[in-house]
Amino acid sequence: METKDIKRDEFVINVGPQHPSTHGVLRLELWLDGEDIIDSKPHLGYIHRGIEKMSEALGYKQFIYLTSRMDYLSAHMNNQACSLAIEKGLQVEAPPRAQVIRVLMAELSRLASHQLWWGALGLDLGAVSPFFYAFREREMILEIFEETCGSRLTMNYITPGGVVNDLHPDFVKKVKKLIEQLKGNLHEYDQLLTGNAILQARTRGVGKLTAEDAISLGCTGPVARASGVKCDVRKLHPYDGYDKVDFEEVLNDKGDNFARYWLRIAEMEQSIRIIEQLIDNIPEGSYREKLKGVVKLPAGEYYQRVETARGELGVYIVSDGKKEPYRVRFRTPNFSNLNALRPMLKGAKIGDMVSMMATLDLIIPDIDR
Amino acid sequence: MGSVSILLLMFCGFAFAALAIGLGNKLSLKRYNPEKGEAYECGMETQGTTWVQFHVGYYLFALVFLLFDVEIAFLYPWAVVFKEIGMVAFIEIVFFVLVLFLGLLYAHKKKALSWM
Amino acid sequence: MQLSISLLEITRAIDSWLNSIFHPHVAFGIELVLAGVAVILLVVAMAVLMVYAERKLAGFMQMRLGPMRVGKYGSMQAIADVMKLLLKECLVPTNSDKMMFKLAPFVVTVVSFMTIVPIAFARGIQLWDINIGVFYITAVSSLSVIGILMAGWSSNNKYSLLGAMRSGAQIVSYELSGGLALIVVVMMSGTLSISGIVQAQADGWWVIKGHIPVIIAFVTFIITSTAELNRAPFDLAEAESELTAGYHTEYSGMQFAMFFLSEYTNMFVLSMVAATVFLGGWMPFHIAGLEGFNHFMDYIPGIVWFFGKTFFILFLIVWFRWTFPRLRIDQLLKLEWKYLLPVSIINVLFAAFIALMGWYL
Amino acid sequence: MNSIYQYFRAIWYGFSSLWKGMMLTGHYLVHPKKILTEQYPENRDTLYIPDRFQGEVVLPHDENNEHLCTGCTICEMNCPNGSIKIITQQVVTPEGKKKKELDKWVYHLGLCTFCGQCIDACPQDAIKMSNAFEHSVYDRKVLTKVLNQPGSKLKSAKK
Amino acid sequence: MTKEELKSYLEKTFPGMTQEENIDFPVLWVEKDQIFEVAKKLKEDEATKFDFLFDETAIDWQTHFEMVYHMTSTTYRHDLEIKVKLEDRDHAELPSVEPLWKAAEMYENEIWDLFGIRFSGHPHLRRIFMSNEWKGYPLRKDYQDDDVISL
Repeated sequence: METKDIKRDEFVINVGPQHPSTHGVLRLELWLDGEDIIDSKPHLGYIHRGIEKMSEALGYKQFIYLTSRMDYLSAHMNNQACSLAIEKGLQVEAPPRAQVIRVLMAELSRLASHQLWWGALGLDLGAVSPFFYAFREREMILEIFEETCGSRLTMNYITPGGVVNDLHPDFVKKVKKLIEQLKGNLHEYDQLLTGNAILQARTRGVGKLTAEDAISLGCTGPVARASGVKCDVRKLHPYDGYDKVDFEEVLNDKGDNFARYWLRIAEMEQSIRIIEQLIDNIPEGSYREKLKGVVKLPAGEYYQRVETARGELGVYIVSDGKKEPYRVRFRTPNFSNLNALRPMLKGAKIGDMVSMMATLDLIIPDIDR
Repeated sequence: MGSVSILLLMFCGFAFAALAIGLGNKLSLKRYNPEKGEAYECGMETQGTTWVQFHVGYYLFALVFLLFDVEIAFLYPWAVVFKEIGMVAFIEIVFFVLVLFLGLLYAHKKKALSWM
Repeated sequence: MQLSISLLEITRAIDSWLNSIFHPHVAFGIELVLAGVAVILLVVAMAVLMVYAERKLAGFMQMRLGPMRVGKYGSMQAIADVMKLLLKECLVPTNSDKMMFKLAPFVVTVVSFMTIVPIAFARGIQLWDINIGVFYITAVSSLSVIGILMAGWSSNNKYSLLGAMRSGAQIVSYELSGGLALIVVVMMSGTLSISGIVQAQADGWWVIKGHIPVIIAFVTFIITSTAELNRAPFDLAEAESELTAGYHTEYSGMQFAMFFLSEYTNMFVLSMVAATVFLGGWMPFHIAGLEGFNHFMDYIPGIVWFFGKTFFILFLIVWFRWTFPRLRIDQLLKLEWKYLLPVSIINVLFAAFIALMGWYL
Repeated sequence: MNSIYQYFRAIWYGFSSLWKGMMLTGHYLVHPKKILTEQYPENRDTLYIPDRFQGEVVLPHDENNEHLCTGCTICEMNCPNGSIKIITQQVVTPEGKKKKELDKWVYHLGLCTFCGQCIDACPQDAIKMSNAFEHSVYDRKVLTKVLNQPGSKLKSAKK
Repeated sequence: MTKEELKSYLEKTFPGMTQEENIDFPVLWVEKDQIFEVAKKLKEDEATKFDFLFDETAIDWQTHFEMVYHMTSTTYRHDLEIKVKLEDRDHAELPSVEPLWKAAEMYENEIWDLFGIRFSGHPHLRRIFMSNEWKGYPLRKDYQDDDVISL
């Protein structure tokens, strides 16, 4: 609907681009009746950087660093997806040590990402303290990243053929300490928010997404799993030795905000489980298969799916044999998860909008790319 | 100090606000820019008018409130003299509050108390 | 024998001294000015103190240090904030109802000042001992919703309007159970005047004397006053993640500061009322029968008792804010109409029965 | 009856769960030792920065003012943002041969995203990332740096 | 179904359509007018049940466009890639698959925005990333932007 179509007494409100709960620069146009939302329309593109176009001008090794900037909270997984796609084209496989390191890093960043989500959820619902409690352990994870990878957020650590650096000597020790502390502190999450009557009231039965809708709307990751759709790429199309670790795909069939909330908390426990299994069994050996200076993929197309913290990331590389990819397409999880917002918002209240956005866990740069 | 104190504090509040806002106006640096006069709506221009006929949900509570508030105003004088009158006052107020409570139950049954 | 000099004696001394020098009318005028200045100073000092205390408490609750830069341990932070707000431009939106927009901060400030009238700070330190003091406070404090509605409506901003509407529905609803909670104590004391209620607690505070019904009333009153103050978890009117800043979105500079100040003033007044009505005001902690203990407690001046209790309740309200998530509008009203109001109505009857049978201590 | 039971259960659950949350924040309120705040400019001396932290690209020089860069421009080619510009010059070696040599190693810090591709690609291991992180300046021109020191030479090959 | 079973099944169901196989998925080439019917059949057929469209994109081969649909089945877990060739670069148009998979709404918006391929039957095709006044379609290979400032 354009501006001229607005009838009298219809209340149109813009939420975003500069709004505290949109976690970035998403703009939602809401049609309201008092507190109730009649319809909504997302407007994207406020941080569209054309990563797909930029990738066409960069070499295979170089465009990976751009993907860290898409979903900056799962930078490792984004890099991993690209690296795996390129490795697929080059017919090489990362050495076993590198694979374990990749899985460890991916799970650590999943933990960090879910912690940030938890804190931001509290912030969105009006509780400020969870943010700081969540950042306590997240800070430890980021410190581990910083020691090994050299950066905290956009790591560029996973590269075709393995990982850039070997693990820092303190890595194992620090991760063990982190796991210990995290296990001791996870009950605080429950104490502060999960069990809280207000949070339960705000999330239970709100923002229902049925399994059929989730499939049709293309939702993946925790959003779809909370509706009972099995979609964990780590289980369905295992990569980097995920088939060798023992973990569960957490599922919930309620499909409401609380299901998504609960599922992410449960996923954190699974991530801890994976890390615990691997941390003592990091194989010795080389951490990187040395590739040529200029990587050229044989002509053809390569598709690699990876489970990031928010769902399935698909990297689709079309090569024409030159040193730059001909076309790179990122199927980002948040772009599809955003679809779920509109049907959910119909008939909901303004307060629900915030909790829905929080439990969908949208990262706007990942939508806009 | 007597009833003057109400006037005094009204004046105090007014004077304080006037002083503070006046001082703020005096001290602050003013740079006119038409964008400063726009209504904040997350950086977008407002669509449609803001002053619309508003949703009835908010007013419904005001109406129910009005009823109950009058009843509660009656309860205050009762509460003061209650102990002196004793049992009679208690039985009377039980009936009174019962009617109030039934009214609340009625409003609840009519769904006047759930948000629309 | 009173060891400490009570405030009452000081005020009396000032009064007689002024009367001995000036004509009684002039003396009265001077007293008015002194009282006005004292009230303004009190409000500003409490606001500054509370802003600092709240930020520090919030910091500690969140494993932070809170403000540390301005002054020692950030003690000058609130003053720096005031200075900053003073230097900010007061913007008036072009399309707003300018008259109402400018008037709204005055309304909220005047209302919040007016509620201070019947508060008894210590023995005899009271501006006006109205015989309907409790009733006066409930009546006047609900006037602040008018200022909020004015601010929200006149801003010509959708967020403001929604915030004001929410605030209206909320304050109006929570008035009821707040009033009912006060009735419990009024009934037991048999008076509406603040000093009378305080006097009735000379042998023990109502929370202790009145046991179950008064405790229920106390909890209800704390909840309702948190809601009437628009503070978390009931801060829907200015829910920053939904409505950015609610009814004062468009206000800036000192105009915004007035809303802020009146919010804090309302907070003290309601905490003071709770402290007076349920916790005995300036009455020291007395246990009937233990004369030595009671005598020892008397040495602590009343004003210390009063502010101690007030700060305890303020601390509770701050504690709520930094722990809980926010309710949704329908849940907020459901809490009032389906839980608090029925419970308070039944509680009034229960309390009446207990008072009738004389089962309280 | 059941609904009344549920009603009071809801009240009880509400209070107990809220009290639990308050206990947690209250716990941290009275345990100031658990405060995590780091007061940054004051604690500069004790700040822990991991060795691998990627702050900016540097070209290390040894005590003879010699570096390892041959001016091969591989880093320039590998930089995704074009933040490196290698300017070479033709010099005549004492033996009379013409040779390309590094003249200026220009580094635009403002364009750098610290991806580390240049360090990874450098065949001589001439450049590395330093730990400096306080990069803010008032003039963006300062961010364009020449990394090789004036008068520096290529370290002569090992004998 | 395994890849081979799926291939033979597709051969049976859609005779005359070219099949390929790349490193990841079996590929089915579909004419642009038939795409909706083929997709509908694939989605609703009990044997295939491709109910999850996980990606939809386009490739600009300079002479023509290629539409790529990636789909999977949440029941059988087999994947399929459908490709459509669009010869007319200036007026590229093909039927929308939005009625089948709601996810396609956003994907097709994105393709329209960045490639300029129209989708008939799409409920509201709009430019989601670029502004409405934006000239050209950025992901086309011949896209030129004179306003680009090179650093």
